Amino acid sequence: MNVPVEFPLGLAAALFAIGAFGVVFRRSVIVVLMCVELMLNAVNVTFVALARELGAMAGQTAVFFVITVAAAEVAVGLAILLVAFSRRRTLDGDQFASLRG
Amino acid sequence: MIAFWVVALLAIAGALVVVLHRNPVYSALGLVLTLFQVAVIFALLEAPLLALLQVIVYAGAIVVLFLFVIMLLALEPEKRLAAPFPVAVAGLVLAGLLGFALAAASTVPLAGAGQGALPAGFGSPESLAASLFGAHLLPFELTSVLLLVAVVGAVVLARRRS
Amino acid sequence: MPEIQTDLLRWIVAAPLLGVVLNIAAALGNRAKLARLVGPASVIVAFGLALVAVLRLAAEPAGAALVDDVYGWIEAGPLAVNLAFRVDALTAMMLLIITGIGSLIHIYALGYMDHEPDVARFFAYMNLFVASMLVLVLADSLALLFVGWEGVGACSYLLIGFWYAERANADAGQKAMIANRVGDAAFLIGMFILFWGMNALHLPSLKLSAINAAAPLLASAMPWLPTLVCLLLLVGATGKSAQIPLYVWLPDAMAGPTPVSALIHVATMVTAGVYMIARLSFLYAQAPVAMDVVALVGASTCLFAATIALVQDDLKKVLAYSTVSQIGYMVLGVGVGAFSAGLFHLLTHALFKALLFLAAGAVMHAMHGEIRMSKLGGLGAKMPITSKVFLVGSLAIAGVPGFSGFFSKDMVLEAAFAGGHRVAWLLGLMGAACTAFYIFRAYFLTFRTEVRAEPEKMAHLHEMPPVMTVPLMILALGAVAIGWLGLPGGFLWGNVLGEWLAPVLARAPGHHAHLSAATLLGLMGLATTAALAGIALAWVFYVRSPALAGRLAARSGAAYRLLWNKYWIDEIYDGLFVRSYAAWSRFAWRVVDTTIVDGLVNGVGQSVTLLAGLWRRVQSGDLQHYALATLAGAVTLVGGAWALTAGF
Amino acid sequence: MEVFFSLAKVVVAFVIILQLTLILLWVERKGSALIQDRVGANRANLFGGLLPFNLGIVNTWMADPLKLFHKEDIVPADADRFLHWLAPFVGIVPLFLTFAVIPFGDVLKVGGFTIDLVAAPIPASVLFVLAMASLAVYGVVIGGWASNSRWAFLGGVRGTAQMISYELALGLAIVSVVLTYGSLDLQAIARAQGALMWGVVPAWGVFYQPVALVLLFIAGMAESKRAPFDLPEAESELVAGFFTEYSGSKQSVFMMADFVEVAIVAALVTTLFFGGWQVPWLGREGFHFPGGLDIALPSLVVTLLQIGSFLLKLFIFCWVQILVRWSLPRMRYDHLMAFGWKRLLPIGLVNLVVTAVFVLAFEGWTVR
Repeated sequence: MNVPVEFPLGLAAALFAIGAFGVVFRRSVIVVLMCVELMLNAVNVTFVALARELGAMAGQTAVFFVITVAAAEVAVGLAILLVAFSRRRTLDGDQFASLRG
Repeated sequence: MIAFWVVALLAIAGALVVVLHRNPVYSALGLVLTLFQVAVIFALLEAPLLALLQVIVYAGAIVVLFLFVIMLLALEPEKRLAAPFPVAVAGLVLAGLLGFALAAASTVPLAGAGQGALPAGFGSPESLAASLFGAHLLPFELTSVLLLVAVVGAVVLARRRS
Repeated sequence: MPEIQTDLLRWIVAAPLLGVVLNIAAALGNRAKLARLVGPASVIVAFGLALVAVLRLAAEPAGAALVDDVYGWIEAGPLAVNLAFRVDALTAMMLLIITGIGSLIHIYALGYMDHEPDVARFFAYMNLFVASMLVLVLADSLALLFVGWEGVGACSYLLIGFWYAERANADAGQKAMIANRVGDAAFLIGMFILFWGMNALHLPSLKLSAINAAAPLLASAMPWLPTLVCLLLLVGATGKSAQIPLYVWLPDAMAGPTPVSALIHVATMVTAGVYMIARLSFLYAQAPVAMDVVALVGASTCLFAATIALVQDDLKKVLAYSTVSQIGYMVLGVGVGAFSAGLFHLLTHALFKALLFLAAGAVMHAMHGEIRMSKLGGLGAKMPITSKVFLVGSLAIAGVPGFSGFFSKDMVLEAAFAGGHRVAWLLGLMGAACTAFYIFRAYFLTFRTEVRAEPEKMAHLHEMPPVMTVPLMILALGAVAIGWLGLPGGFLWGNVLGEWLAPVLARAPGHHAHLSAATLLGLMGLATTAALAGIALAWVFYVRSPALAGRLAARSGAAYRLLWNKYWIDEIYDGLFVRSYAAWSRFAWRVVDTTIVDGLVNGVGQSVTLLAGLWRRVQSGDLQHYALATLAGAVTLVGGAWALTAGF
Repeated sequence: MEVFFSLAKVVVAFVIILQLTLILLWVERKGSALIQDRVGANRANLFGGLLPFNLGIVNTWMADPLKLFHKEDIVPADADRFLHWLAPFVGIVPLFLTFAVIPFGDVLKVGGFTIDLVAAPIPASVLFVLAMASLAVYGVVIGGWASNSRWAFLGGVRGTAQMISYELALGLAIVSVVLTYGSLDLQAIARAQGALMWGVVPAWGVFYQPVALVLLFIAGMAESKRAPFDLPEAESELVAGFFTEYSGSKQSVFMMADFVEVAIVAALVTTLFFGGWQVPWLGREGFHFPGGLDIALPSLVVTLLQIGSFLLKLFIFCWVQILVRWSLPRMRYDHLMAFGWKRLLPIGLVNLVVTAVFVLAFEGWTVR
């Protein structure tokens, strides 16, 4: 079975758009973080699809790096969330506007 | 093709659950669903190793971490789900435009695409390893440093201040 | 020329560097005992290694060299400099001087610094100095030589101001630093021009051997270049080697501990200029004008400093000006093309002047810092060894036949005469007479004549411990014997040192004139007469009828004041450079900095504040707003890219 | 035909695991009784009491499952009904899937077909095992959270942290073996162990990686959440931990998952360290004893011997785990975490580095 490259790319576009919308739409910071993961995965799908299309392993290697970096990002991000929650007792993004100019 | 459509629709359904469900636990489970479908797509696209890695790291570690934090903080379903209405609408419009633009861009023909049969062993552990430890050795090593920094940073942040 | 690869040379430098590390550790841990062990030991080890290297070199045919290529150091465009060491005949001589005399002085310092609490810091500086000096002489490229050159300068600064709690000492250190900066700037510019010239000949190298080999080519391609470079390097040399016009720092440098003066400001560092000129002898040989300037500078410094030394009261000052004067002889020697004669004087001077300084240090140590000759006198009875070795040193520097100074000074003067530099020769001869006078004046006033010091000081007076006297005696032996390495042409075994050095030095034009035996003997006789006359005069003035000196001083008031105040050179420099520089600085501060620069800076700051006040409203602090903005940017980019590729 | 063989293999694997689960349940009951000097299960004897001794196997084999599946399924009032229903199945499916990649024999040659005796012959099956092991957490997390009960919730949190922590040591132990045999394929690893060291001793992983064996065994037991690592379901503290609020068939699924995990650990130990289906000196055509004695055997016999060997080893290591469970007391939770992170993980890392150095420095150190 051979899926034409446009289909995974279209799926990636959809996932990316949903994730991007979620980042803007949701208040809860932890869900925003999940939406970022969605967007990263959309990018990964693009990488893998194009890697197959171009016959280049570099695309899959890039996905490897993205997965690794995402793990690091989530670890640090959730640690920050824990600290933030212990300060404000909430994860509502509106409550973290103390850098307002 | 049928498999792809099933998987793709499940993935989008999962993503929508992430974005729209009030309960963060369901959001996380929706994320797992999507990630799992992405793993299947990887497998369909000649990347079996990445599919397994995706399950191990994303489903097995990252989302579990999300769930763990949600449970640790005992987060309730949110009463105020969304951002203010104008922001939400603007986000919807812009995200829709972006999705459309990306999808449209993917129809632009690629230079050097579809050069016939893939090389033997494409996507196998050996080929990924050759790429990782060959051309991308430096990024690989830097990633390990990044992980170390992340571990130290997470520990420092999460540690109780005595 | 055969070059023998060896890993030995790097260890010669490494030994004192290791000493530095251990001494710093000792200083941090307050372990004086460790420092007193490591300080001298590391230099002695270096001496042993240097001896091995020199013996290996001696086993090779004449003109051979040991080479140690450590690693590639600088690569910039066409320039590639290796960190590489090289030992040939010239370097071998310097190596033995530095590590040999250095060892003796380090041992002596054990006794001299016995009450010093900060001895670890002292030995750290001293070892660092030895390491830098070794780099200077071992360097196989001008760039590396410059590293050593600056290293010894820095150590000199640190050691002059070793007792920095006293203002005068710190000032003396700064004076040395600044005077050297002037010379080093010229040195650097000279090096740059030299490299530019080498590169123009497609020989992009700063290797000393390459420069020497390319010297004739340079001279034929760009006749002005060797002269310019040599003059600039000469300015560098006058700074480091305390020649006119940059000599002013050296007398003040005696503020440091006496072993420092003996090691740095007599035996090794101040001869770096002479060494550098000899090292580049082939280049200098292509620049006759520069050579004449060198000779002139040497000869005039020689007499000029000697006259100042005539009337000084401070024993160490006398020796300091004497050093300036003696280095003048060396510079004169290399300036008239008799490179080996200049180097020979460098060698003998290192021994006898180190001896004199250390003996003076012993006096100073015994008299609790008293060094004014008007407060000394008659110490010979209480300090017999010190007195005797000082006498040996005095005879050597005065040029009494049989002692080392006689042979080397005579060789320089003879070369000046033979080369046709009659004026320089005359200046040197007069300097020799003055030398004999002031050194014996110092000897008589310190060790003979009646006691002028306070009785309680005399009561505690005693001879120095063996740790100080033994090095003195070894140096005294050397001060006598070393001269016999360079006997005038054909006599007994002849000029051994000259033959040893000959393959690595240029034969300057004009040095070929052969003097007849009669002329030689006549010149020797003249020099000897001048020396003996000086000694006799000193004896008359200060031993037989002491009142005579005072009367003469009173009678020739103006001349005496001129000499006593060292020709007011310090004051002239102060007015000419320091004050005008201060005035310019004040202008730069008040006008340029406060008004213009500060105004600009503050203006920038204020305008940024103003703009930021407007822009800060954009920063809502709300995550969603930022995300929205990012999203809008992404849409613009992707949409734009798609539109472009789709061809709208 | 291919499809038929694949289905047959899946059925074989599934039957093995299901039957093993039930047998293990009985073995545990009787075994614990032996250890505690009791009689143990003694009702509903086979053949109606005709045998002189009472094995009591019927009630664990048939009566118990039947009873459990007919019990009322109670869902707490405030529970999340959907997730409460989902949790047991999310918990057990990955475990069943794991068994699909465990090889239970070499190749069977039947009428011109060559059948690889592993239910799902995928490359990188080692990673598949790790992936499934990491998915097994979800049953615990969801079950603990969906019940909306303090006990279940605490059990869920404990279980999550414990499983994530010990997964690292598990992975490191497995990776060491992977390095040793140079393959990510369990079947290839099992085949490699058929070689002989010095022509006599089978090249089993236990001889190359004794440290990894200990690590894997301990970490595997911790993954299966059984004593001494049964903190998530510690009866004396948390009632029944994450499945406190479960009853009837759903609870039986959780219990079954427990035994499947025991079987998986035993299967991994067998495959990675004890030659898997290998019978010493048995090749595809028969025995080749070191002395030079050869006995030719048909492929079917060889395969049966291999499957028998696999089952025997599997059973032995299950039994060892049951012994451990009933012998050791429960650990304290902070000790558990410290043990995982500060002992097993560093040991695993050192073992991995040493292995890597060996592999690099002594080529041909292992039989490949």
